[in-house]
Amino acid sequence: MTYAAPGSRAKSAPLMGRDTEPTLFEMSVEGRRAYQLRTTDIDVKPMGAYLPVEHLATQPVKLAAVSERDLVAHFTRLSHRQFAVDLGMYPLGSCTMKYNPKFCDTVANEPGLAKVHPGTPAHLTQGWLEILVDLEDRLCEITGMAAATLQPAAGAAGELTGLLLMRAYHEARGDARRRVIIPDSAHGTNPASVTLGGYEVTTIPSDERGLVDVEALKGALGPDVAGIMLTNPNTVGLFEEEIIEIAGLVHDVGGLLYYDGANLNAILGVVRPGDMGFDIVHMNLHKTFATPHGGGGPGAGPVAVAAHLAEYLPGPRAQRADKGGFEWTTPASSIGRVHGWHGNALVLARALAYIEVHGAEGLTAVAHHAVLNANWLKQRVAAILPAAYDRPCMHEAVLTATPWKKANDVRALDVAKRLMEEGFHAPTVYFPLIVDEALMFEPTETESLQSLEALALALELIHAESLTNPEFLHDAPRTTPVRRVDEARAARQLMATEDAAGRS
Amino acid sequence: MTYAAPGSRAKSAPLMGRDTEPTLFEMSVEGRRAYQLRTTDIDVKPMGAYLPVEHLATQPVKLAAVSERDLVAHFTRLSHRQFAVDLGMYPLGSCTMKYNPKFCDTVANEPGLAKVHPGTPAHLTQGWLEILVDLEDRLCEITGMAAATLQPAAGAAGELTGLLLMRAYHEARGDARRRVIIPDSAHGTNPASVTLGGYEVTTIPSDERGLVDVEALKGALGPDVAGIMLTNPNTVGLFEEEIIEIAGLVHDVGGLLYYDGANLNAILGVVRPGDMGFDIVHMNLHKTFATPHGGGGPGAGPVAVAAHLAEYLPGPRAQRADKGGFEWTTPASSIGRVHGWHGNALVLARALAYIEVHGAEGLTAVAHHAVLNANWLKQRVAAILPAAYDRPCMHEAVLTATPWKKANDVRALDVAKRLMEEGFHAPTVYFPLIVDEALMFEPTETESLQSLEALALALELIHAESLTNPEFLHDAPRTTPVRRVDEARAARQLMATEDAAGRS
Amino acid sequence: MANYLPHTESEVQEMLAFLGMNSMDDLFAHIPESLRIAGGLNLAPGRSEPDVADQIAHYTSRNKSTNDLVCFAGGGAYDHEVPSVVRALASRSEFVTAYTPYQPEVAQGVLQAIFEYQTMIARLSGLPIANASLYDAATALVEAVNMAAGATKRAKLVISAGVHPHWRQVVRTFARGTGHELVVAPLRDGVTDWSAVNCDGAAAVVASYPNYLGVVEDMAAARHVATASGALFVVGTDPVLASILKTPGTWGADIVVGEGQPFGTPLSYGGPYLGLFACTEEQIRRLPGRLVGETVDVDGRRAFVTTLRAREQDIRREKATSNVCTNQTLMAVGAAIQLGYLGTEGLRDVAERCVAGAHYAADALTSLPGVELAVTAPFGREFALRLPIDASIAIAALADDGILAGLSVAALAGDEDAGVNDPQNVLLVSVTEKRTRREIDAFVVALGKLVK
Amino acid sequence: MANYLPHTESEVQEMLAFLGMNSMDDLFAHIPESLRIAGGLNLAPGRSEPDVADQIAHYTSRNKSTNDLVCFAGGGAYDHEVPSVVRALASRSEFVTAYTPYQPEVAQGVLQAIFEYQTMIARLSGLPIANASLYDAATALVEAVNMAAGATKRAKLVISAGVHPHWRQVVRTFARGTGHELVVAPLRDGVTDWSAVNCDGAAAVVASYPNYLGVVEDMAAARHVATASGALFVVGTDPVLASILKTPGTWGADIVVGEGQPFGTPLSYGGPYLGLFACTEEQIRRLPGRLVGETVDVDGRRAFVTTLRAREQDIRREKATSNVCTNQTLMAVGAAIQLGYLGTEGLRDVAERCVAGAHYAADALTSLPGVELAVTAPFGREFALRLPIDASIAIAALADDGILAGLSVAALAGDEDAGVNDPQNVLLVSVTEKRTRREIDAFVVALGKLVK
Ligand SMILES: Cc1ncc(COP(=O)(O)O)c(C=O)c1O
Ligand SMILES: Cc1ncc(COP(=O)(O)O)c(C=O)c1O
Repeated sequence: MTYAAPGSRAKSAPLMGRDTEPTLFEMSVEGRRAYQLRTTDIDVKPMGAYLPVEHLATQPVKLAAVSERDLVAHFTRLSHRQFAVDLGMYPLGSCTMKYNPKFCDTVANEPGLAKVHPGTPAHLTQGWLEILVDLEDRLCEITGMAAATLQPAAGAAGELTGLLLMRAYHEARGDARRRVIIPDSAHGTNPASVTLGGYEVTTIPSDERGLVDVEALKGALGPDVAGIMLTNPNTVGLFEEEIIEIAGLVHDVGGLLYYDGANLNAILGVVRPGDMGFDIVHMNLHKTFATPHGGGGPGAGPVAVAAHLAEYLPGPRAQRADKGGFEWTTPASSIGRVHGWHGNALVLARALAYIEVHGAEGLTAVAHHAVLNANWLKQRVAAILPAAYDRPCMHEAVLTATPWKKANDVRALDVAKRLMEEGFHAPTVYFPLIVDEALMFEPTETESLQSLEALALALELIHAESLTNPEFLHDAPRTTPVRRVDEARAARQLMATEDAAGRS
Repeated sequence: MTYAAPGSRAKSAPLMGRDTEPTLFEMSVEGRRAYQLRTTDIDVKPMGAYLPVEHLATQPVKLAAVSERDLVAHFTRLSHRQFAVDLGMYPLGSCTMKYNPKFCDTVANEPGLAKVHPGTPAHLTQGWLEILVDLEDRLCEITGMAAATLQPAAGAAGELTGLLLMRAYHEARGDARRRVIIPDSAHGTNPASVTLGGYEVTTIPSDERGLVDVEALKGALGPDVAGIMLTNPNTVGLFEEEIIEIAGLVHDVGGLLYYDGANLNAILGVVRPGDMGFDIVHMNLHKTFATPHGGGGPGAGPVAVAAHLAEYLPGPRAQRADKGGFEWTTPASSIGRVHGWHGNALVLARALAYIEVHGAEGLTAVAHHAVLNANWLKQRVAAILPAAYDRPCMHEAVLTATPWKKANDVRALDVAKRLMEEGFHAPTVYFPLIVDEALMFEPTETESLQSLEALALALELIHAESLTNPEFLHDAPRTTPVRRVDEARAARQLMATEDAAGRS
Repeated sequence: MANYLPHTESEVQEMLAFLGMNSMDDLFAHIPESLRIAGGLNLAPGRSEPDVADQIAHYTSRNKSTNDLVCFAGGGAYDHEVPSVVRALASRSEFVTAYTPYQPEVAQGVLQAIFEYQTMIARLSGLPIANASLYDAATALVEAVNMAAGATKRAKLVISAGVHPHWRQVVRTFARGTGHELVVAPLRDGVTDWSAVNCDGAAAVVASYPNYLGVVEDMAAARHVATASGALFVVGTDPVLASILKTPGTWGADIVVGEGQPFGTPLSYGGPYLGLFACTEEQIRRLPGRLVGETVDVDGRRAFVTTLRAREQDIRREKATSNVCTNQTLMAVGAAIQLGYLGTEGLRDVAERCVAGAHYAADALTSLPGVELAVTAPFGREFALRLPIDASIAIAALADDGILAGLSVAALAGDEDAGVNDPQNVLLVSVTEKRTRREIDAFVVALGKLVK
Repeated sequence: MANYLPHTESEVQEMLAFLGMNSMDDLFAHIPESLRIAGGLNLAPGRSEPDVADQIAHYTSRNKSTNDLVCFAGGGAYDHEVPSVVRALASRSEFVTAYTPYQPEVAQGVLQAIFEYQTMIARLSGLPIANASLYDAATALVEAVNMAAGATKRAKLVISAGVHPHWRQVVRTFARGTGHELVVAPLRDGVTDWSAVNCDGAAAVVASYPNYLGVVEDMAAARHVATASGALFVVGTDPVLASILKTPGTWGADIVVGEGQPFGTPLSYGGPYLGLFACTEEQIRRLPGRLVGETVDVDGRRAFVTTLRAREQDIRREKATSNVCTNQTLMAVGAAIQLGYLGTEGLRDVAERCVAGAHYAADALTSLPGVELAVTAPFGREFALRLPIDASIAIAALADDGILAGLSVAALAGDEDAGVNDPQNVLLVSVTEKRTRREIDAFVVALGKLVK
């Protein structure tokens, strides 16, 4: 019998068992096929009739050969091996894993949006241009800025775009600047973007409150500082209360303020980056505006700017035309394109739908509830898991397992792994780097009080176990499809393809 | 804190754990809400303004009150607690659990089909009428009959419809008949339908070959016999080779032959009920034509008849109009409607799409492969699980665990339960009733050789276990969300609602 | 040709060889040669999915859907909102591609969803037991009268002419087998006149609440007739209005049936729909269809399972009270999701909007010359409108204005007693929560052009 | 207002009380008063989903989709078939609503799908390593040149004018930060003239195979230039044609980038798309984005995990070679599914139909008066057509006939070197496996009316 893994055995579906799911290649049998194509009535000659033979492959690239039935079984089982917001709480700090309304899926599936070629002329895509203009309007209002580009495909792309805007601004003034200041709590994309933006990173420490150390900032500032990148609330979930002073200090040396909008969910309708003094703001629509994360993307990272930076924005931009309707324009001193087409358009349409459903009050309620949930949880578990900083938090709470480590050698990772067995996705651990044994919980506004209480009870249970049976925690999880994996081996004996794994 | 089950705890998702999933009512919190409605600009006055107050409820009917997020989590987790064809092999005999092409889902979701009101006049629904006519044509060709009704919503509804056609036929001849003959292997719906059709059941035994005992049939026949109901292949998966003789015998006494089409998958393009001598045929579109079973429906059970029965068919029927186009007509002596509207229309559209994709050759290949798979499996495991009848089978194989029971007190049920742990849905057990310790495997044509081999290996493993450790089998399954359930208690202490369970 | 078959040619050969065969035909060698189709089926060759999609597009291009026509048609099939979230959940493939939950260990998903469905339908009915679904309302009514006949050992069915004509037709059809005798109680100005018929010896008295013309009838009178004659009281209900009206159980119904389509099922040209069925505890041994009950597994964990199976055809065979096997589970799961979405408050909100919209429309439409209510009794979400012209002509004409004006009562009733005079001029108009004031106003304008 | 928030008013009060607060505002009391928005945001009030659906319908009614126009536009975005099965699987909510697989114990689904994706992209590239996706082809090319610059410690990029103009524009934009110098090698009759530029000291030599005008260029020449100058050889590839052409790896590419949209992603008005990225083992420490590797868990069970994390920004911070974090995983999962569906044979079949269709179309279109190929070099699935009129005018005119005739090369190129003379008269026409002979013939007729 032809060797191949059985495509229809469901032992890897957690419903049934805990076996390994074969790869598509292991299930492959030469000659089997799933695909069907339209009848076109066009003759297909041997490729040599169209193309010089020296270009033609002598061997076909081997993919897999499975039946449609096995394809479905395979990916359905894989989906059962995957946690997701739709299954339960995902309190992954900094990621805003809130519920993603299904309505927005419907919007993204509209043929009148999803089946439009990006090169279709503007007069045939007025609906799309209006969507882009409407979203830009809303995002500017929410952030307190003057104009925005919707091209960046994710937060990091937005950061780099923002830094290039900063650079364009300074260069237009003949003002060559060298450095960008970043707090030590910053997300890794911030320093990486600074480098790619052609600047040097100057890291400043956070103070014992978890906030920007204003004195250190003053020390770092100088005429060669192009700007500062901040999140506010910052990555430890705290609001930078001295933001007005900070903005003043940076502006005084001619620098610009960049707002990393990853945490915008906390302040919707409450405060605006523009009002705080920021010049450039990126947003993670996949966080704040609930476009789903897709297992790691797609997202969208629009960048909004104050009026003095609008002329540098990437182009083309959809704009209202003087004669009515909408048109593409490119700003006078545009830095150029940052995306192959118009950005992650369907993600943008989802975000607009989300904003429209919520409206002004709804968005404010989002922030209120997100912050309420985080504070409630923080306080609820304070006795066992102290907050890294003893201040009111915003939409997320950074707790620390340092006492657990000291007492029983139980680490943040152990808590995270054990939580899965209790039916919760792990919080973010070991981020931000400045907090020892950090556990960063972001419940988001879509989790109920009952769920938060259940999480707290699970943490209390785990705490009790840490006292009596720390090994039980080191050993977790046991109920998941796989248990702790050998990460070192993955890196040492790299097998990033079926071929590398020796199964080609 | 308000008592309610936490909606976002995923411990019941088999991915995470094995807890019980709370009911929607347990998750309910008064005042919570998911629903949103369109703005209509119509004033809604207190209902007393429209309706006499004595009709108005004094208390609202209590449903549940959950957030959209919790609704999604609840039903997504429930879906993870459910086996399905899309997860793996479902060799449930008599049910034809083949792969259901996703393309047919797309068809059923077309707004031009799914969003049509059934009372829309014929001139505005010509597309729908043509679908019905086209499907009727195809089904008649496949079964070798003259005309068909598409109204019956499932196989059993088709049976009863067919019996009423039989009755109408005899009555039109002033020929009051009393009895309908059924083999002892028949599916339970057959005798139940006979009773509802106003006939008495005469059961005839199967012979030691598993086929109709022709002598017994002769003994049962008489002038008061309205007809006979047969499946062919029959419910033990064998072809009734004497069908021509049988048909002659029944017709000779003035009876009609009813074909239970549940097993039609085995003979597509190979033989036709009409050619065998059947007068009335129902089909289970949810079996043969792969419209999904939906956890127990919807199906569709069209009934095709020979020309002499066409005038009795239910109406209205979609027909080609003389003046072109399509129209509704009701046959002269119609028995009347058997469905509130036109039948399970979207199921019918799915089946038509399936037939069109396959075409003549494709449907024949379906039967070939289905029969090949069943025979291969039967032979492959013959050494451990003997076939109930030592003959070539058709699309399903009825095996018997009698030797296992005798040797080690391991029963068909134990095999079924243990198979789940090995990643396969159980076969049908204890059906048909005439086979002791029956295990009825219907692999269907969409399962691969590799999957069949894996099933065989699992059966060999279980057989080995039965010899050394029968308790292990009695104890199965252990890896599923729940284990064997107390069925007696369910019936004794009936709790068929949340209220009955005392949790209202 | 289709590509859903996995076997390669060489696998087929290998498998045949294992069976000692040479060709596929050998598999069928035991079938009499004379029966085997020689040239194959006379069907068109198979085509690829994209090709068939073109064929489907040909069909759909000649249907008018609610994307084309603003829908005021009802009559048991209503144009309610089906939110994205409900569609997404109900179409999860685990629900769609499962069989009847015979193996509870791996079917808790469907079982629990049905348990929740049963709970909600029982509550809306005001009765303690609801089954796991039947085909549709019409066939559910057949099961109901069969149950009543079984319970009373009687054969006479007294049915109000307010019961949907199609449901009556279906009861009539199946009565050919059971031998039940149908007596239709006529309507007077939209309300059943029970005194016009002899109910003695009835197995069932069947009323509709509201009736098919939208009228909210006096259920006390119907209950009284049933009690007086020793019949079971069967009520056909609109489950949406059940959230604002007194439940049929409150009115003393023994059996409640209804059409569950409004709960998450699209109009679907009439099917698959969802037959609702609820009854008292006394009738449980005669309950048709599947029933899910709660129990525990061997570890004491809560579990759900189909129960009281001994009622069903597979065990009871010719003595079963019903032959139903495959039912409409997926629609029931969808209904549970939709009702979970709406909740107590939402369902009532929907019902109230339907009623308010219907009255707004009735007021506006009857302001047109020659247009009046065909019956003056109080109505809920739909109403019978007498036009100065044939209702079918009005429907056809308004379709050109993008409006599906309603249903022709004459067409709906067919051979059944329509319950109104000159039914060909009566239009049955229904308003759901989706209909806006602008749409209704446009309807009035369009009809106005026609009747002027 | 939206209804995605669970808390009831009383729960909010209870939670505030637990925090010793009286109102939501107290939560924000530590934020300087002066910053807090007084009157709330100046946005419209929230509306229900059905209301917003109307707004969306307003937008979509003014877009022409492939439902309205038969699509001959390509240029990196192709109208391929996305079968129902691929859409159904890729839209499973476990894939859609997961985050980056940080916790492998409960993320094997996404991890394994990505592993399979990486395998397929590596094979199509002819290189051993492919990452887990980047934003799109243009930004993938930016990562590629950054990788080359890092590897060579050089700053000069030599890019063929055959590379898609948008990709070149994006490279140019990001070069503002990295300081890379761009040198564009011109085309002569559609083929890159590497000799026209000085490649000395180049970090990367970037070619496109085929190039943006559809031409299948000589990769040996490009590889030679790269080798001679010590640059890395970067190839932009059309992954569909990669199934019939020699892989870029065979031609000696060090880095391969491409647009993965043809693999299961709808046209989507340009995004989200899928940036393909593959490279040699030597470059692995500079690989941008995520990489999934195989390993085992503590029980020895096979498991997948993101690996070589030390390259990434969250660990390496300002020393990271790339800042990418969120990428396009869902599209990569969709591509794995689509490629699983097509398989070896299917992808080749698609590619061959594209090529055959393009040549059929080119032959037919050039039979029109004044219409000719703008370049004569051999092409694959698209071609540049010189018209006697402005291509934009032709596109606008043919849209009235239900045809999206292609892309205007002048519009596409913008400020970049278009690689052809008089680009405003050049139409870039693309043919996918979906295009039928009838559609192409209709295109010819429609264009014929215009140029005659
Ligand atoms: C604080 C912060 N900044 C920036 C980013 C980068 O955003 P993206 O992943 O969309 O590139 C993230 C995302 O994880 C973040 O949490
Ligand atoms: C042999 C046979 N007959 C009849 C039926 C009844 O069909 P349905 O379930 O569609 O009513 C079945 C279904 O299980 C069956 O297997």
